[in-house]
Amino acid sequence: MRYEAPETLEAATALLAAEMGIARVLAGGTDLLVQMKTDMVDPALVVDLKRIGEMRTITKAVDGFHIGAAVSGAELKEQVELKQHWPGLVEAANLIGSTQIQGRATLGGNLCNASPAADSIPALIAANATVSIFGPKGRRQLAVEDVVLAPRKTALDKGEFVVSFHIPLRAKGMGDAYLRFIPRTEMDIAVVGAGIGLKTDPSGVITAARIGLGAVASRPLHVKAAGDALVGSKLDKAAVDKMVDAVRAACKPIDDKRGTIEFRIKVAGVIAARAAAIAYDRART
Amino acid sequence: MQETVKKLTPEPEYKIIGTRPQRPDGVDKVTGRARFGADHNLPGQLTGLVLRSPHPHANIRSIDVSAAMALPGVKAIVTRDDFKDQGSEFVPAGEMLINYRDVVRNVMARERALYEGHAVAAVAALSPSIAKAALKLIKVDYEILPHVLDVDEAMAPGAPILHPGMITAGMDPAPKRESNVAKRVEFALGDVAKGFAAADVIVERHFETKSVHQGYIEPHACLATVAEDGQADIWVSTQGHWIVRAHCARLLGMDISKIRVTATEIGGGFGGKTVVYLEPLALALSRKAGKPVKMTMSRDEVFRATGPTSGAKMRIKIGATKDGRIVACDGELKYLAGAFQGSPVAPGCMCAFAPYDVDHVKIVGYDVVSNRPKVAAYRAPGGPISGYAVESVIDELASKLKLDPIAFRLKNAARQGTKAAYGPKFGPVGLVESLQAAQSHDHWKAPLKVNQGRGIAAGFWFNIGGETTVSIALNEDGTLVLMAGTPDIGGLRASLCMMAAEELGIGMDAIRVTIADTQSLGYNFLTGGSRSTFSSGMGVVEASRSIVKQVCERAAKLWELPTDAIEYVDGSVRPAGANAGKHPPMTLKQVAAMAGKTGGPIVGSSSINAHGAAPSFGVHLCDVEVDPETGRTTIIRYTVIQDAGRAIHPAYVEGQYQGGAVQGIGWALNEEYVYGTDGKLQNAGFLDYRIPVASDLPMIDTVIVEVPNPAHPYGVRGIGETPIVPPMGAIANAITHATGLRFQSLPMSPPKVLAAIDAARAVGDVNFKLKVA
Amino acid sequence: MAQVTLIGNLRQFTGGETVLSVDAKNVRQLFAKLGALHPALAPHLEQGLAVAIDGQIYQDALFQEIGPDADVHILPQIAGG
Amino acid sequence: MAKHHVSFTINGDPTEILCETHATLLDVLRDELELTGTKEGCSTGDCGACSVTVDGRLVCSCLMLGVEANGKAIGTVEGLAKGDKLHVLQEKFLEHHALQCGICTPGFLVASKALLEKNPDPTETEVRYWLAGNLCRCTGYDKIVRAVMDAATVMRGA
Repeated sequence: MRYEAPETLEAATALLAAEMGIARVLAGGTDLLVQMKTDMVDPALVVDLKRIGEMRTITKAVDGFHIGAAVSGAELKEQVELKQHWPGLVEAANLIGSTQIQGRATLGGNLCNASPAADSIPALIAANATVSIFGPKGRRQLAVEDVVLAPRKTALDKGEFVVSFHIPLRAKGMGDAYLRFIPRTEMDIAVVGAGIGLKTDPSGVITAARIGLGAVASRPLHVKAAGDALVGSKLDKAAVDKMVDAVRAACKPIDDKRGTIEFRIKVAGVIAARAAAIAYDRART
Repeated sequence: MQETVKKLTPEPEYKIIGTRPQRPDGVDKVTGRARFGADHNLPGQLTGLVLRSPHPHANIRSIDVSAAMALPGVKAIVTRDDFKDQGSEFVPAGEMLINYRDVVRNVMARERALYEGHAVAAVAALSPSIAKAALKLIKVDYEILPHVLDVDEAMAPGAPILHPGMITAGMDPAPKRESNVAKRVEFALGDVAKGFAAADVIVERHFETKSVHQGYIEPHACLATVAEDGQADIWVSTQGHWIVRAHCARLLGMDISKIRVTATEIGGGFGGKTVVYLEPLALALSRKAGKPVKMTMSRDEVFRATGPTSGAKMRIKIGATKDGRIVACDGELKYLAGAFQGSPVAPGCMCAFAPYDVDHVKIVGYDVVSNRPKVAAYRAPGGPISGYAVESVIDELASKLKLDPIAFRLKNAARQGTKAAYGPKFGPVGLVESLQAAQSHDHWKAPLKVNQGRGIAAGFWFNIGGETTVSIALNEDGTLVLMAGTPDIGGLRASLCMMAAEELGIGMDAIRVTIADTQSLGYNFLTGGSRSTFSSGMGVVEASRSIVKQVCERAAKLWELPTDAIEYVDGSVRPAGANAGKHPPMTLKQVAAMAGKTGGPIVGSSSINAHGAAPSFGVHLCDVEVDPETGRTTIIRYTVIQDAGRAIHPAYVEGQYQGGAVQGIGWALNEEYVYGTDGKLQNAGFLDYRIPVASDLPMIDTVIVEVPNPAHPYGVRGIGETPIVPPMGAIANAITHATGLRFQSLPMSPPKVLAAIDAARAVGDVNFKLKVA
Repeated sequence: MAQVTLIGNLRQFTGGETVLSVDAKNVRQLFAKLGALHPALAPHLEQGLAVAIDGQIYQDALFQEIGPDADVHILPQIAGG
Repeated sequence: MAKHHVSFTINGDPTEILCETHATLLDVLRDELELTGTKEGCSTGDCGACSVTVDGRLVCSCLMLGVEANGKAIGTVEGLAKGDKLHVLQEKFLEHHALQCGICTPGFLVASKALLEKNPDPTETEVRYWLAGNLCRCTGYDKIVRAVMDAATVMRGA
């Protein structure tokens, strides 16, 4: 196994594109090293992206936040402004693993590990995030919900990697939240996760809503119908019930060691409703 | 909430017993200096790794190691061919009786691989990466056989048979057909039919529990070196190094004197480190390679190949009269033993009804093999499983009888003179006192909120003594060296040091405690069965008293007085009685300085088979809150009340209570071995084998009840096992009182609880009482 | 004579008999006499048993004294975790 | 197999090693530097026994390659005590008897130190959540949480 730590995007792409064997990018490493340890992957090349400046910084511009894909969860949490704008997203990122994992784990890694249960993805979907991808053909943008295609499979081509996330600024009347269900209070992979982003008008009527779900299908979902169900309401019971029905209808989960199909479908609705209440509160304050 | 100690008998005037000094090994353990199993290294050591069966059940047609052996850097490979077969013979070594025919097959598969993870070969190589590469080059020709995991499947007619020719023992007449049932046991008292005839209320329920792992944080590890002349050394994380020595000598055909075993610091065991896995392999590899071999298990290997405890299916039936007298108990327990016989079903049967004074009892147990790792002891082996079932039924009976659950238990509680459900009469025991302490505890009276419930359960463990050697040497400056042979797994050095200091009337600082290797001390049975403070403590007292006697004799000689004219008080000797004041007192230090001239070194030792272990009863109170929409249970409050006999070091007694309770909380709520239909374990890691984490829990309050054990010089009972017996019952009962529903299957994980909630809602169950906010 | 109760599976080696009166001064004598009385039982007395004498459980204690009217139970040996 | 020349500081001391690519920081600490105070409980980031700090951040050393440590400041349990003086956390763990077997203790101490440096006055809940990635199977966490809270009080006063 070779280890490289390039300092530019171009150099990183060149290394990844040229490798004939298995190449892996290393950001926080909290998934990659486990996969290597358990013999799930035996890469010929590991490219450490943490020396590339753009990947390690968070900037606030007029069009929103640009979050480097290799910024750790612990660093994200310390960004007061980002937390004020998108508390749900930061909370989601901070649910990934323990304090120790937070010291290393990144948004880029959580996305590109391509687990249906990744905590940050539903929250990123809710926040209407896009990703900036760099590769042999240069840069391209993709909506966050279009990156993961299936478990362990992304839309990235050979030589490509995610550089940063773009998240719009929070306008007045917007709020987000992410909740997940796990059997313990910490250290588990989400059995179900739900991220909600809402926009309300001054009277409190929801004018737009985005709902992302995790661990209920082969990839994280953007459930448009669920968001639409809330639009025009003040999060009254009828609208929430409609949203919950849409959430449950979108779930195509599996039975596994973490939960049953019935449980996941049921609890997806419960968690989405609870997250919606938090997001609505945040939108109104 | 501060911990309390309830003194129920007049307290002798102790200076040190009952205080909370720092442990002698404490600084080493907070600085990283303490060396655990994997922290020992030797120059030139090789890395040993194990090839494990990917199949739950397969004939091993052949093993070809030639390609692996040819890999540069590979120094030795061992397979079944390197271990002589052992005949079927039950030997009391380690936990319960073991059969070396099975032990040799468990450490290295012979005819068959009997579970996924079963060792098939082991490699020693220059580096971990070479060893890993070598494992991939070993060709094993498996003939895959159908597997069986569940107790009912394993007992069903026509089930795949793990051990051809195995006939169930304990049946009269013996069955003609082979089966997966290794043994049937039965314990009976009185006439249950007659008992049930007198009952006004009878509750009979079926229960299921899953296999759970001890979950010690330190994986198994050892370092072995065998010299060309056959003299061997092994450093190993174990609960019993003399047991390791015995097993290794037997499996490797070596003389016991050739093997020196040093118990490293041990990172948790809970029963799981009372047997051998890596040790014989490491010795065999080292013998073959002529170099030291270090072996450590990965966490994955720990889960797949080392002892969980049994999963079980049970039927429990208890009858009581209107006024709350239990008149009959009947039960049937089927425990999974894993690939080889030896589940703790017998103690499970004996413990089940032990807290209660009942005239008519019958309980039958089955020891059932299946294609899972062989179970190892786990804290009060067998007791928590049957205890959960019995305490659930007791709670339901109390509800049916409209009796307070503590009052109901008090009315039937075992006490001194009660004929235990397993036969003999109890001496002084503290169940009544513990129940009374629960009744008067503010926890019992605290108000509950919506969706919360409170549960209570009692629990019991026998405790044991056993073979023990202790030696105390008086150094020339008056300090002492104390050697014990039971590994210190949770503060033993502290309690032994305290007992010695109390006896000798000196400060603990003057005594250094060492856990001696097998070459430096006589035989010791292992740390387990809650015996180490009891047994090694007895040894310490005897050895200390021998020192006192010798010191008095030396002073008597010096003063030319009869020995009985000397008294030893607070670390000094002085003339007593008529001779009082004739000579100034001599300190231990002064006597020590003269030892060489007055007869030689002063050493006190004790070699005993410690008898007189006394049972410990505990009572747990637990409050839970159940989320009506997700089925998630949160432990809101928890109190452990238990009879310690006497707490030598109360902080470590509390620690045992708290730790046992939390292991039980894990068992009750989330822990389980999850298998796929392919017979492979799906959650062999701490990510999905969910032991409790800090944020899952409240503080665990404790009450130490002290009903001294008259057979121990300080009244000690064992206390480590009992705390894991009541939690599952207490939590199940609490969830019942929160939800109005009964749960008869562990773990009470969210999907299971939510399914029950939904079912209750669907049928409009009148008992159901959770409310959505 | 001590009253001896056999607990658990031992009854299958005594033809179902579970309570016996035996005159024995210690555990070794007790085992010898029981073995002589019920030869099928003898091999099972060699390993893996505990003896409770007036409630106190002894394991591997051949010379433990048994009082003239002692209440004796023979049961499986106990270990632990 | 090519080895990488890696230099970093451990508990303030400059250190240089040759490190295989696949070796984790934990492997480097335990096997190369013989700093065995940092423990291996799972190698998958689930138990926290291998907790160390890297440039002040708490991480699992099993989830970081040794080569990644180049230029970093590593803190381990061996660096807690200064000379013959134990760290307040070490003293409090002893005083509260916050360990039984002790295998998880180094990880808890390193994690607790990182907590108190960031949050000198944590609530019980904050302590419990911060330490959720450190597994202890012996104590039920009660005495550990008490020790950390008490250490925080003392350190605030100091």
